[in-house]
Amino acid sequence: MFDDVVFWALALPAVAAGVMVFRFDSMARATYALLTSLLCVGGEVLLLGLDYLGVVIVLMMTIEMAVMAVFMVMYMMNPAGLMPMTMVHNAKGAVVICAAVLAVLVAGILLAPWPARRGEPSADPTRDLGLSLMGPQMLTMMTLGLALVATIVATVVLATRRGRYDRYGDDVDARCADDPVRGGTGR
Amino acid sequence: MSLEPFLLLAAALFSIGLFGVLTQQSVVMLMMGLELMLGGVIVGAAAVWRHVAPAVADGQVLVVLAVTVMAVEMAVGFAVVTALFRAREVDMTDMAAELKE
Amino acid sequence: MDLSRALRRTAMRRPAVLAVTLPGATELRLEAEAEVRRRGWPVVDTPAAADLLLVCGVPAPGDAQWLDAVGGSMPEPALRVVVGENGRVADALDRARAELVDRAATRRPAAAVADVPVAPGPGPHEGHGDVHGHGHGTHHDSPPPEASAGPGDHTGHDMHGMQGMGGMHNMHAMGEVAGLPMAERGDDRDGLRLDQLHVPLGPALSDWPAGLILRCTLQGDVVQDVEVDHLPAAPGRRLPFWDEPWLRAARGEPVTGDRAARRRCAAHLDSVGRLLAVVGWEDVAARCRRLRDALLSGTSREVIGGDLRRTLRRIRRSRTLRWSITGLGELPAARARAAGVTGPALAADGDAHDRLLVWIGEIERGLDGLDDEGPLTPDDRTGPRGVLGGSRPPSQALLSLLPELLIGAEFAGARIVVASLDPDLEELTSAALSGAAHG
Amino acid sequence: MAEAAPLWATLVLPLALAAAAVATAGFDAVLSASAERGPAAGPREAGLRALAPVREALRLLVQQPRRTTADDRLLGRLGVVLVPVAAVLAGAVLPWGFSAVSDPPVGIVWFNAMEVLAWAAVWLTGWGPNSALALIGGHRFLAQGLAYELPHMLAITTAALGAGSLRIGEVVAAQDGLWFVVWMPGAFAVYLSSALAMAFWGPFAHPVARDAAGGAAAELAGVDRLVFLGGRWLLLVVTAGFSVPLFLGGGNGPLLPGWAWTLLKTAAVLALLVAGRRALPVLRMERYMEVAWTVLVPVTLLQALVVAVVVLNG
Repeated sequence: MFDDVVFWALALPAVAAGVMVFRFDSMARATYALLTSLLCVGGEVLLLGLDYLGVVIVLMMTIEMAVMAVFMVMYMMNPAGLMPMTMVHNAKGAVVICAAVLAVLVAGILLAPWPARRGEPSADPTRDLGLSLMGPQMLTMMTLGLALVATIVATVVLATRRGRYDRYGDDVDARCADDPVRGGTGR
Repeated sequence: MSLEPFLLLAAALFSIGLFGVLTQQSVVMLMMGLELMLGGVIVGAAAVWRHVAPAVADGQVLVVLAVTVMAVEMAVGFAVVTALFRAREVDMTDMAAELKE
Repeated sequence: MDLSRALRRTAMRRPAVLAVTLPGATELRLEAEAEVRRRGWPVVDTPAAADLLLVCGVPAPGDAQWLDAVGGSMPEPALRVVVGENGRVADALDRARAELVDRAATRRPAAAVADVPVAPGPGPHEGHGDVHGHGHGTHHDSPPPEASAGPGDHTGHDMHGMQGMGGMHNMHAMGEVAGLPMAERGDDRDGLRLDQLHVPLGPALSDWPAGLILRCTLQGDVVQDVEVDHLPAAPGRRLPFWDEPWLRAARGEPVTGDRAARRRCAAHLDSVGRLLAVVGWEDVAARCRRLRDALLSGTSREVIGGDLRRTLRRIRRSRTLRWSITGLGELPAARARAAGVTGPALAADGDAHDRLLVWIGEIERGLDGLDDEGPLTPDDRTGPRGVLGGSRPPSQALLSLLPELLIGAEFAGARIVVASLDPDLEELTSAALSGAAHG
Repeated sequence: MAEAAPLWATLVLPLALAAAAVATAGFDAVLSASAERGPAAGPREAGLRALAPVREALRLLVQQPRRTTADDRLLGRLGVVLVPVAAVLAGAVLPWGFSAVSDPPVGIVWFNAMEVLAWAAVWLTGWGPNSALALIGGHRFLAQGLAYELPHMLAITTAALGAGSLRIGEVVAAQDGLWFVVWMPGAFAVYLSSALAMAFWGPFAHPVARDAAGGAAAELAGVDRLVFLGGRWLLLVVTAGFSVPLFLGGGNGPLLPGWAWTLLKTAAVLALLVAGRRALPVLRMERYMEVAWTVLVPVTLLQALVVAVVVLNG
């Protein structure tokens, strides 16, 4: 009973906030609507007994959306939504496609013969996850790690305009970097 | 709690996200749609773990994967937008398509 | 009901003060700062937090607009007090507190009583219990956008802040929203074409040279362009406070050496305190101000020397402070000389921290001169900010350097650069006067 | 081992945190006043000075809130309220002695997640009023967050690593003999600095600094201002208090009961921070960022490595 209440109390805001993401004119509001939706997702994961993952989702999504809001405001037109405008293309077709997808998914969910549960969740699923990632799923973990490193390098290369030749001169031999804003370690 | 409500929630989030991905002109808004879709995937994976195979941690690993993909997608997305913005001052998918020409 | 009234009265016993100084009112500002500190009233840095707007100096007709804007962005119960004469600050504060306590207790809206020197503001239409609590909201819409930005409403509540970091793409129609212009875009430092925001800084900013207005073009918080402006000066009968001993001596009046030394130390302590307040070292900044007032009130060297030297040593030895402000506002001596700078900024031959060290050195040397009973020679014209009586006052040279030092700096850095030069706009107003004294 | 606290603790928690916040603010006010006006003449005057935060709160309650033109009221209010809410939610896993309001198996991650809500809160507060200086303050906090968060996470992970558990009760239990601060001094120092940064207070007050007329708080008046700045003190108390179970042995100590030790240690940490704040100017993120990423991150990584080796061999 209690679980039911919690489920619906999280599910309805999750969906409502998800819809509002594309209805708000203000980019800041859209971002924080998305955050609301994803925090509810984190809550649902907690409800499913995955303490660690639920809290990590809350943690990561908060940071991610807080940073995202900056980019939204920086690049988007009309960040505060003071000028009502639409920026969609092909909305009708998309509605049809999405409704179809939803219908197929719902039918599948309701009609599929879901297998019965095998085994019981252990007392500490977090421990299971850790042992799994450091054991049988080690390859996944390593791939993720490498992907994250690659992302860091790639995003910096993509986003910055200045390379080491700009910072340290043509021979890369300047003692101090020539940056528009001086850093804290005196390099 | 049974499995179906969680999966319905997942399907709903996925569809809303898909709508965003299909309609939004702005790269940034498009990424928000992707995030929502991944949010649906997370709920689905966690629910299936719980109700189908709680003894093995594979469902949890899928959630970890989805969360990481969200972070990576966001970071790469913003880097690309920054690069596009610098090159042509555009942040729209339609206009990015024109860049090919 | 009675309890709530009593609480309201108690709350307003110590109203929060936002002090605004008009050019030419340095002496008043010092008096007001000392008086507010003596009473232990909280001093705030934004109209939103203030109960009492204390205007030091006599406003010119042109000042009414921005003073109204500042007053209008204060929450109820808001009161404006104008102090135009020395020695009246305590009286004015007493009356202001009585009015505020009364107003808070009865929840009575402000009445437009013109009373000199205490003139309660901000206006009769400041409706109480109004959700908006923003009586002057209308003035944003009426004048053209340029004018409505007005000199000095530093909190910029009529600003385009929301479009500030983002905004309209060029191909979309430009327009106004809620009476505010949308931001336009321009190339920024990092090669991105982002929105520009025009923000006037000053003159109601705290720890800011009185009367200075910088019309900045910001992208994010990076200063892209800056135009130096200042409030019109009150007709200058008075000598600039910080330069007074030297100008008097130049006129041939008898001035003792210790008076000049005292004034120089106090001027530099004022500048140091301001710089430290901007850097965010409030404790030491407060100490500097207390010592400055003690110096000006004639405390002897024996009493003040130890404390002062300890404080200065602490500032000079702070490695964090050096790490924090070094490299900001680099001003090589050659460049300074070319611009006509003569004072500490020339001697420093470097960044904000070097200028701070020069100030500290001059204060320490000045301390030794506190016992000098001999007269100040008329030829000694080196005031705290440079040589007086030349073709243009020292602060004019500092102001002319501001644009090149500020462009490309981030907001926090820009404020530190301004504070580390600390031009005194009083010098501009009586430039003619000092020239006359010279001739 | 931690035991569950009775239900009334849930109600007492916010009040206790508020009381601690007022006491801390009072101590800070006494020190500030002595810098401003010289040492207090006697205990009576010192007491009056210590009451300044209470008086300030009362004053803000009497002041009317105000709005700015074209503001985003919803988000701005949300940000203001989120600050104390985040502080109290993070405080829920704070053990008093050996019992906390809640001691979930992932308490450390929970604390971290709640404290990160402050990122959203401060930015929203700065965004709300449609004012350039407030927005600058909000953005400053995000930059600050990016600088402090990574070393901070590594520091608290080190404590969890030492105990082999994410449950705070077990972290405390693991310090029965030796406090973690003894063999994790690097992590402890980094944690203290990030505790200040989280509460955007003291040397890390740049988001609400004076040079931007109060930064994110520039346009807040009346109750809004009270909730935001009061919430900041709550955050400071909670983040400083959390260093006790993580590094200072929690309620462990001779003679006195657990709760008394917690109280004493928390008070000591807060006193250290309040007094130590006076030695430093505000650190600007343009400078601190590089230090955080090139010095503090390697330091905490090394610290974690040392702890991991000790744990594996122990």
